Amino acid sequence: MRTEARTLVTIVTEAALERRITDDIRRLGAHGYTVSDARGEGSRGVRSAGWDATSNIRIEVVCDDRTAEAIAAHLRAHYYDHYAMILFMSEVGVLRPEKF
Amino acid sequence: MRTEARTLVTIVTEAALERRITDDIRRLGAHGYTVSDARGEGSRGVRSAGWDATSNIRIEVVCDDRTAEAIAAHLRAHYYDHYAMILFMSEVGVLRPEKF
Amino acid sequence: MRTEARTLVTIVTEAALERRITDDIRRLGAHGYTVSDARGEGSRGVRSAGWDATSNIRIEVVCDDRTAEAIAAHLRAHYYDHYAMILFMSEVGVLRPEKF
Amino acid sequence: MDPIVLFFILGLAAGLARSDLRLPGPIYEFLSVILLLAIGLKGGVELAQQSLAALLPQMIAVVIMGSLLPLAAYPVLRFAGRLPRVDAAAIAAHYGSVSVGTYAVAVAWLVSRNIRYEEHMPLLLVMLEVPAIVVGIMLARGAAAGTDWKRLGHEVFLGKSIVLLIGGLLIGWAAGPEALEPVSGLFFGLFHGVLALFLLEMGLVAAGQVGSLRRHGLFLVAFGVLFPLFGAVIGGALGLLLSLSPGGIMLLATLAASASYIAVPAALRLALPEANPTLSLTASLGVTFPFNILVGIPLYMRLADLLHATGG
Amino acid sequence: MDPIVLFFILGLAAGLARSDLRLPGPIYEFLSVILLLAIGLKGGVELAQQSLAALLPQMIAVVIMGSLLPLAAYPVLRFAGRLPRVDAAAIAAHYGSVSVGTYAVAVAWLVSRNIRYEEHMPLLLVMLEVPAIVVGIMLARGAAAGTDWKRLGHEVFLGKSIVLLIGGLLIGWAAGPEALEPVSGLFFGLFHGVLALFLLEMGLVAAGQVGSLRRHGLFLVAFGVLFPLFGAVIGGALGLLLSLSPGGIMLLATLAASASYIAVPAALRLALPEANPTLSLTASLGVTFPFNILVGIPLYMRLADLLHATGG
Amino acid sequence: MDPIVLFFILGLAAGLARSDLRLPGPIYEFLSVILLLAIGLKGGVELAQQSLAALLPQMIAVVIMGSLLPLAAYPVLRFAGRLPRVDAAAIAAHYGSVSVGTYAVAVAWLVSRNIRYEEHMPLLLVMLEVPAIVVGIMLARGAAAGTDWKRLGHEVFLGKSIVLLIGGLLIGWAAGPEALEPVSGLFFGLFHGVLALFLLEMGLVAAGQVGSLRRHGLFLVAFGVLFPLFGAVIGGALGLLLSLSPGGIMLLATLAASASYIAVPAALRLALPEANPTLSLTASLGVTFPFNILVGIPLYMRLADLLHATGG
Ligand SMILES: Nc1ncnc2c1ncn2[C@@H]1O[C@H](COP(=O)(O)O)[C@@H](O)[C@H]1O
Ligand SMILES: Nc1ncnc2c1ncn2[C@@H]1O[C@H](COP(=O)(O)O)[C@@H](O)[C@H]1O
Ligand SMILES: Nc1ncnc2c1ncn2[C@@H]1O[C@H](COP(=O)(O)O)[C@@H](O)[C@H]1O
Ligand code: NA
Ligand code: NA
Ligand code: NA
Repeated sequence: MRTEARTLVTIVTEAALERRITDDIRRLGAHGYTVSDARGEGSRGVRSAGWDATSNIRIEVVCDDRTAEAIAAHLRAHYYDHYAMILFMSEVGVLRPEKF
Repeated sequence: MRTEARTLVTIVTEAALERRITDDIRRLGAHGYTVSDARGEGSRGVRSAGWDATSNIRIEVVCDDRTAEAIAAHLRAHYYDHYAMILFMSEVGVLRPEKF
Repeated sequence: MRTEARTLVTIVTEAALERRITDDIRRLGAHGYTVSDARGEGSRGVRSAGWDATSNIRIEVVCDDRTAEAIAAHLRAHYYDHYAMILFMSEVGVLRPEKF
Repeated sequence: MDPIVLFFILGLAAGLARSDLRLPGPIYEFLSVILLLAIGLKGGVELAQQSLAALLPQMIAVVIMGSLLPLAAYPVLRFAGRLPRVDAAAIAAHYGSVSVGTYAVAVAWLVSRNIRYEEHMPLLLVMLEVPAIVVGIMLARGAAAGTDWKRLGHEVFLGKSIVLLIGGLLIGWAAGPEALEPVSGLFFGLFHGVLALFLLEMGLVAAGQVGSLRRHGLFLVAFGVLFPLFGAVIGGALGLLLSLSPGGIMLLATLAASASYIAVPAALRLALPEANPTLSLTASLGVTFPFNILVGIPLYMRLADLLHATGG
Repeated sequence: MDPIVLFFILGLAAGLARSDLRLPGPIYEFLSVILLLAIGLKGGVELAQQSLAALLPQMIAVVIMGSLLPLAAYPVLRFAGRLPRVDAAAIAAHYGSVSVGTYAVAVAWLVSRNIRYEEHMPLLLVMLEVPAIVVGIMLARGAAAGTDWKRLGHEVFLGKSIVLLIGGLLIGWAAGPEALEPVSGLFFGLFHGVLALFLLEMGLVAAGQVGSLRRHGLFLVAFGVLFPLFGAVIGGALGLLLSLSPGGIMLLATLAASASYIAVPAALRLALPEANPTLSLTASLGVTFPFNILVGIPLYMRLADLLHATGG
Repeated sequence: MDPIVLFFILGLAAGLARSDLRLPGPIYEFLSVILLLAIGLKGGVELAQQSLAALLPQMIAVVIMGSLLPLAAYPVLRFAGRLPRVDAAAIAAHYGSVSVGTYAVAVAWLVSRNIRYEEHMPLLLVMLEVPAIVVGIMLARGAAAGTDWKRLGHEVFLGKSIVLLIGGLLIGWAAGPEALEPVSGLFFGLFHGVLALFLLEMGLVAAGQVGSLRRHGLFLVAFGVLFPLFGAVIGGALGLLLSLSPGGIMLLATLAASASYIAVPAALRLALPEANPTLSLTASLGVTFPFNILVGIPLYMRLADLLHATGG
């Protein structure tokens, strides 16, 4: 089976940003995204998901390289300084490259 | 530490398919799988997980190359056309290759 | 955009271990971790998350190579034999290498 | 208007205004488990006091109605609506089956007005859930074609909603009213409150259908309003034929007018994957459900009174 | 001490002892939805029996109070506390607004002692939620600067807690007391029990603030105890001015003394991202909330009695 | 048969038939939090009216019983069952401890038959939770070996179920019956309904044990039925010795007959990781729990009546 390479962008951040960031992601050209609930710890302390203010979400976007860069640049510019957030990227193989 | 390469298959699809697909995955030779709840958006619209009909699941399978191909081929043949579904693969390292 | 390589360690294991393992992870030098709830199946049978005893968690740690090895070695030594657990690693790119 | 309906409107308004209000999935499940069990229990308690044989004619009659309604809906959808065969069949199945949420609102409406009705109604509700699914699949596939009926039967009859309804019926029937007293606090005392929260969530969900409503156009709206009216007349007439009380006639009219959005979508998603689920959910949840609880129910009561007056 | 407060202490103790007890997120949401709707409904029912015009002076008065309180808090935080401008402004906004949980405990306290209060209080509570947010943002940014007020307005007014409070008010107002009877089992009958579980969770959450309390030092503790006392005097005096009953005076004092930990943090997280949310939550949830429910409420009742005696 | 037991059977049947019915994890947590608190509160209220000193002998007696029961179970498991040492010890710990769910069903059974019992029973229940865990670990490891008792103590006593039970006891004791009145709607009014849903879920979970039951064979089934009968006799005799009422004797017999499936598995998972948790859960949840609630409870009542008649 031939798979083609795409980029998987994974973002972990504050649940309060869900709507803003998914809006951003779509606007920046991604064709979709997947969100799940999470908790965790990082430089901004423990976020234990007991209630709204300490809940995290985990967002995944499969997209082409350019879109991935655009998303990363946008988030870095607008959110890194003030929000609990990490972002990492990896290469994945997909069967329907036209879909992503 | 020596890790050996295996393939991680990630599937995001409709929650209604959970039993069918996990049955398929086992039948196709994978030794395990992990499922978590998700929501998202894609070509079939927003799936916001407010209730049964719009909930997604995220399935991960660590397996050898051949099994990964079999899973991908099976899902493409049976589900791609009619269900909200994405699938992507990546290479991961494991410590106990005999386990996967 | 320049990203730098780090290691993503993903662990799926019994929910009862959450506090122990996240304590271990921090002690071994990781700067953070992300946890989400999961269910699944593996060599220790179906873990369907209906209640405490059969719930899984999925832990992700982005860290440098050395820390990843330390985590993997530690978990193998202390948990592999007696707990439902898998661990796999992959390479990811991050924008702020100093953060991980 | 009943206050529980106001909760639906609140949810709808919040959803349309893109509020970040939402009930988590597990809470939705919790509420629907309580509602389904409560409806089943209530019907079961009544069954304990009746002979099942006496109810058999009613049960057979509603099964026939549930099988015929999709046959009436299908040509309209296929030819007036120009929908692909499989979509027409799928929507027809939704409208031949019933909506438990609509039923619950109708019962609350009757109760708050002290209108009596046949308490074994949940039994008829259960009987109406399934036949339309079978008919819908046959409309889509032809009787001959290769549906795996055994697997489908398993998935339908062991689907959450049917298990809880039938389970509630059996428990209520086996236990009887007095033995259920201790659990009545949860299942009966909170029924209306739980229904109110459920409707709040349904309002939020229905608001999410508006986009596809716009895309799929006027036909679905027209069908989603007119077919229930037709169904109500059929259901009401059958109620009269079965000599039900006005309250009972109204409930049977409501059941016929209602369109499933839980059991049928779940079953068809697996049995008719090529049907577009957005179309049927838009019609049943985005149009018919709001129509029935906002406008339909009082109308069906008038219809029932009229029929009863004529028939009596 | 009221038993519901004991649930808070249980949560606090379990959290401090690092017990693995925790309520899942969806349950927290469920409990808070019920509390917010219940408080709204209760106020709405009362509104149905009053003319809104008669309440207008009270509404305007509390809006003014809610706008002025942050102006009083800000200089203290900025100059005595040496906090950065944006943090001082953010904390000021929290203390100008109100805590629904504290309000609920205060009402429970009054009810269990059969002390009468003005039942339209939830209306004033709603009026107090928002003005402080606006003032806080202007304190941080200056009136001129580029806040996207439209977007902000959307996010604040369509935030979960305001939608549920206002929705409850409207439903209660439209339905009236009798029509709400059927849903009273959930919203009123379980109110105290739901509040008890909510406080258990809040205790667990508050325990998590202790670490940052230690880090951010004595000033926050002092502010979190003293500013509420000042607020209570202001609120109590306003209550007297508005000729409220002693119970009403106490509630207005409690509202003024309380600090938001739901609506304001959510709004400011988006509107003032550079403010450190740990600071404000540590103060409002880690200090002021426990202080108010453990010590403040009985104190504010004494204050109210005193004021009423003086004023009457 | 009590209707709440029918909910267990519904869950069991649905699970065995591989229905897709399931209660989400957060709902399971919610239900168990309410049950544990309610049981604790009920016992605590009673304690407020007794002197703890008078209860001390009973408390000591049950602690001794809880320590001896595993010693009786261990050799059977080790030699008749040929289980590895650590597994025998782990299962023994489960059977020396108690099942809160079973206790709740037994109380419901008594209440629905108007049979009086000592209301401070929850205190004895709490005392029975822990000793067997300690004994089980010593059986597995030898008294000398390197268990980190401090860490273990933390994990056991701060485990969810013990914190809620003891917390409930303390709150009930501190508040007394009247002050608890406002929260009784949730904790007492809904108790049976919540228990019914909990049993539904437990039925689903128990159904999942059937596979491993088949694998681990007849011995576990025999042990899971016979040891409870032995335990019931011991517990019943102790109840007689302590001059309990017939209802109290029955409850103590039930406690002794029951096997933990919440606190003990959680503690041993961390303290005895090499024990196979499937074995103990299969026995306690797949065999003993259903046996006790379906067959055991009425039997233990007869036993209690017999003992009481003999002893009195
Ligand atoms: N090294 C890491 N590995 C995995 N997840 C992390 C890591 N650091 C932070 N996170 C997650 O990202 C969230 C925000 O991180 P931070 O901005 O560092 O507080 C945390 O709450 C964690 O869920
Ligand atoms: N590009 C994407 N990146 C991440 N997740 C996606 C993407 N596209 C779709 N998804 C997820 O897969 C589900 C089904 O996708 P679709 O079949 O495109 O509707 C969506 O609901 C999303 O959760
Ligand atoms: N091959 C696999 N791929 C993905 N997840 C797995 C796999 N094997 C096991 N798991 C997950 O890891 C948990 C523990 O695995 P095990 O120790 O094999 O029982 C399971 O419950 C699954 O959630
Ligand atoms: Na219908
Ligand atoms: Na205030
Ligand atoms: Na026992």
